[in-house]
Amino acid sequence: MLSDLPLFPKQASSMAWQVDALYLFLVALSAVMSLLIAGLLLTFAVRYRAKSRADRSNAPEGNNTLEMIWTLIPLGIVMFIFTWGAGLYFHMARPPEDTMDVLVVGKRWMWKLQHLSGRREINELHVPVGRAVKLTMTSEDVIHSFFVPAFRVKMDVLPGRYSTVWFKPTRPGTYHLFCAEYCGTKHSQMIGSVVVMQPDDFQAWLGGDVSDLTPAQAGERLFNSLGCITCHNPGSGARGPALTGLFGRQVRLAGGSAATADEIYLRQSIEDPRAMQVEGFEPLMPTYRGMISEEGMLQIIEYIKTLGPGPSAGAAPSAAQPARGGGS
Amino acid sequence: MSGHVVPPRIYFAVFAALMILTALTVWAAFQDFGPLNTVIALGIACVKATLVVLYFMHVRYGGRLVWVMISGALIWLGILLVITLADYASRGWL
Amino acid sequence: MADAHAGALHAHQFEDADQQKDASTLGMWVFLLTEILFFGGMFLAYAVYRIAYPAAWAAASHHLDVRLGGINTVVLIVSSLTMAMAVHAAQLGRRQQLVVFLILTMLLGGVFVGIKAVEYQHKFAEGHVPGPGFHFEGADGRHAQLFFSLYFAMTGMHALHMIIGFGLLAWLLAGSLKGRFTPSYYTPVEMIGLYWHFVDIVWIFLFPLLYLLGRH
Amino acid sequence: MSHYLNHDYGIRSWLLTKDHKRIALLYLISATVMFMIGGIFALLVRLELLTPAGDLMQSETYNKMFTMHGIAMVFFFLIPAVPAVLGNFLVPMMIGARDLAFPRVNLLSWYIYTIGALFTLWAMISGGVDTGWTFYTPYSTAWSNTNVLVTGVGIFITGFSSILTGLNFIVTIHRMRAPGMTWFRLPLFIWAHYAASIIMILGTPVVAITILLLALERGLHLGIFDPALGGDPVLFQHLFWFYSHPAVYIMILPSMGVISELVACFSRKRVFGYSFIAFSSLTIALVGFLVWGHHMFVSSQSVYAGLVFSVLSFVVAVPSAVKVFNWTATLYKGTITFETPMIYAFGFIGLFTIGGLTGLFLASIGLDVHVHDTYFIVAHFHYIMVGGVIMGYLGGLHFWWPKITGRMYSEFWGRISAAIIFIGFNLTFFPQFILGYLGMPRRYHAYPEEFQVLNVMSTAGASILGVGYLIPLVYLFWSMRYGKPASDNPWGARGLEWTTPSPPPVENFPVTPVVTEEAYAYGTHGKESPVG
Repeated sequence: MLSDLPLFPKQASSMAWQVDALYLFLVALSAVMSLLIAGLLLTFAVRYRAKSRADRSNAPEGNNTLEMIWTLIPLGIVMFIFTWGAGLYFHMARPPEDTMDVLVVGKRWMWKLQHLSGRREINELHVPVGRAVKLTMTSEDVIHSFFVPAFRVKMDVLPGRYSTVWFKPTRPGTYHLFCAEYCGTKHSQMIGSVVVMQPDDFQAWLGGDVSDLTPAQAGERLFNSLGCITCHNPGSGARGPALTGLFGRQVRLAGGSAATADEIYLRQSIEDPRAMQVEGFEPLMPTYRGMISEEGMLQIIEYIKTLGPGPSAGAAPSAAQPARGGGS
Repeated sequence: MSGHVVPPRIYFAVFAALMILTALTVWAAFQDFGPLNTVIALGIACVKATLVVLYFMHVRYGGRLVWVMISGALIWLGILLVITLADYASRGWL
Repeated sequence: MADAHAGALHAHQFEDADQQKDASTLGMWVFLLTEILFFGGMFLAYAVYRIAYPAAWAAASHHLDVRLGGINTVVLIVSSLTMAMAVHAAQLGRRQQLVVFLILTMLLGGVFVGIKAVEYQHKFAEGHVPGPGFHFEGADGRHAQLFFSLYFAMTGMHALHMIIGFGLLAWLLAGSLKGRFTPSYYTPVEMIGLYWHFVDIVWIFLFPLLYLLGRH
Repeated sequence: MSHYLNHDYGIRSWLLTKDHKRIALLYLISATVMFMIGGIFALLVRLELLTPAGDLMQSETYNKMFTMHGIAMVFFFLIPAVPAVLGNFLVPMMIGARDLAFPRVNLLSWYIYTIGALFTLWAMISGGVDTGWTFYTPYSTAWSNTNVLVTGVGIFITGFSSILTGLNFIVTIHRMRAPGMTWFRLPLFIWAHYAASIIMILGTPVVAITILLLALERGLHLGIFDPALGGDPVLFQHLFWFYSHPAVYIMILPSMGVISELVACFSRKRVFGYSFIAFSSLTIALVGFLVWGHHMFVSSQSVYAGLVFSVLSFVVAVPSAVKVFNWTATLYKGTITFETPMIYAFGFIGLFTIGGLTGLFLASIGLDVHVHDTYFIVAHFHYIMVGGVIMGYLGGLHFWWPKITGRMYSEFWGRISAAIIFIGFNLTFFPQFILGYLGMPRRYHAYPEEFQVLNVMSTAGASILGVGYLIPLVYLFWSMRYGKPASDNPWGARGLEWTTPSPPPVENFPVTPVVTEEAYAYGTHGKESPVG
């Protein structure tokens, strides 16, 4: 029985071995330190038990050099661990340039995911091996947390905000997906799996179901059906600011402040337009709060992302490579 | 630390100062000093609070321990405010 | 805070009256420090949202009555003066003066809470109370509702402290009418005085933060 | 002979007592009750986790079990255990005072604690609460259908008992020391309590206002953290952890104080590096306030805030390590005996070392991402809370039991139960480190089958641990009536509390003692006779 007992989760992402390396280092350090302390305790306990006749002359009551040593050496060691862990964390926090994006909405108690090609999934995520994947996540209700142990990644998913996590799968297989932030009654059933496939298999899988619109197309459809297009058209004299090439740009707001047009900016502009009044425009736009689902919001944002610079705004862009605005 | 009898004229002087500062802060609120408005409003509030603490609450005549404790609590409050606000200020950085 | 029995010079656990008075003062200060952190939590929430939503909060702040707020500030500062004078009277053993100043302080405290109640009533009438019935005329009602949430939380906690202070003053008044306080024993007057001044200081910050910022 | 237990009789003399020693016993009774309630919840949680399918109880019930386990243990047992029981009894005696500075406030704090506990128990009986002891918004404000409000009120109220205890200790330690009891003659137990009291008075009000704001949001729609209004649930986490991380030090620092006393006494030697242990307590109290964000590494707080919290979390590990090294060095050239309290002290040092070292895994931000909210963190904080705090508490309780009751307990059963607790504890919680690294999330009612073996081991350990805790309850209770009468100083210990009779008279000392020597002046006065 014990031979089946695993000590490590599977390593299935580029991050996994790096996290495991730090883990193993810390396990070794802990073992050494624990054995050192336990060894000293036992040695002293035996040697200086009341009945022993060990030499007790000149018993020290303190030693400043010793105190310095066992303050500074541990301090040095932990600072070393800190830099190691911090480097790892930066690596996790900064997705590479060329990622495959997936939109994720958590709700009690399921994960709803959509690929940029349009394919939707529930409680399952299919990804190709060897390709960096970035998830943009939000929640419909309470805080959830997206956790794939085999990838060693975890990120909270919050209502009203967008958080991201990225990973690069390295080994095909099926891995656990857990919700790690307690979210109520069926928290332990908010689980699923991540299926890592060979790139060819993945392409076949992705093409297997073409009935769905891509998120950008769905977003465009929403954009038109909600009437956004009537004001936000690229023509001159439009009542609303043009959205072409907007994403990632700096926007000047009425009142003199500036903001970067990122996901949360777009979301707030749709929900509270008059709080985010762009300089040079009249406060005409009504709120669309409550009229767009979380997925719809992600799709509209995805659509606006695709409105790259140039006059061809509105034309169906390539979904796999969303245009990203210049650096913020 | 206590038992020091403060002459009433000091109380009245502090009171007058508090009144003047109150008028000043209301006046300043209706002028446009840009971002300085906040600084002025909070600065005046701090001065007023200090006056109350030093004279009405007799800290000026009290022992060192009370000074140490008040500064300790303010430092703790500062920790709470500064570190949390630093998180909010740096949310977008990567 | 004082643990002395009426009549006894000092409680049994102390060596002498000085040690007792010292301990009581220190204890009261430690208590006030906890109060700083108590209100500090709300000040933090205030700072976070004020920075995040400056326009909405300025707009919401405009709906507070700066005249009533200003009058209340004056009322509270005067009450601090009368409280300080009450302690002064107790130090010198002027019993009548002590009674008069305590009554004045209570009256002013009552006026403050009364004006606060009028303001609350206005808020109810205007629909500025957060919740399903919230109604706001400005551009950004959502974030204005955050402002009013904190407005009620902060002023509500402050008013609660005022009411507690009022009760403590009534207890002091009863004691001083019975002649409990002498120049050698007036610790309760001094301790409750410290509390009263502290509540005043909280308002000294609440007034500009809630009523004045973004006013121009 | 008249002492504090027999100078007055009747329930009234207890419920209206202003004697710190009697109040300590009141706290002992109520904290023990809450410990047993929390323990029953823990056993139910472990029973449920025997099987992966979650078939013992509904998930609703399970969620209430772990929530109420956490609330009962954290707020009503771990925080008051050492300070309000042992601290209440010993702080005045150790500094040579007749009582705490404010005896009535002390009694009030017990009543506040009891009222808060009754509120919480009422909430538990009338349907329970399922938010987790952390009350994260917006789940707690808008989604949970359980008794969040009543529980919140209970915890809010209890917070004030902690504030009043801390206030009393600080004033007492500043103002009530006996002649000659200078700061650097204070026992380290007092230093530890002073440091913990600072946290109690500066941290507790923040959690009080946080819980209050939560209640206002839930009850009156004052949406301070409501994402629907643009409020930020992460702000709640900041406010909550600003207290709840230092709260860990409210629990562990007093226990560390106990260990310093035990190690010195049973090595018959002055504690090694007295001033370093004393200052490390204050350092922990201060730096401990700067690290709360390490509970939020994956909460979407800013990357740089995470780094700052990470580096400070590593810094706070150092003074804890310094304490462990100093205790170990104290044994060197000591004259060591192995009575029950000393066995607990050894257990504390060992388990705390493991708990502290695994803390490094969690402070390490890139690694925490993986183990955050898994059983790894559960194992880690139980090593600190149970392996540290409760070991220290039980060690201290045994050590001062003769002083408190005037009776000796059975040394045989004491040693047996200490060993059982040590073994049961490790079997319960060590497998959870592995479980956590494998990725089993905490607060899961059902789990994938591959985690079952480790969960079965853990549950088996928990039943041993449960038995281990019941044994002292029996023999300590038994000793109160049938135990051998204790001498004034059965351990040959130094310290003012051992210079008065057991049990002590009402005002502790017939005459106010005058202190002329350092703390732990073992050896300088010749060896006391060892225990009989």
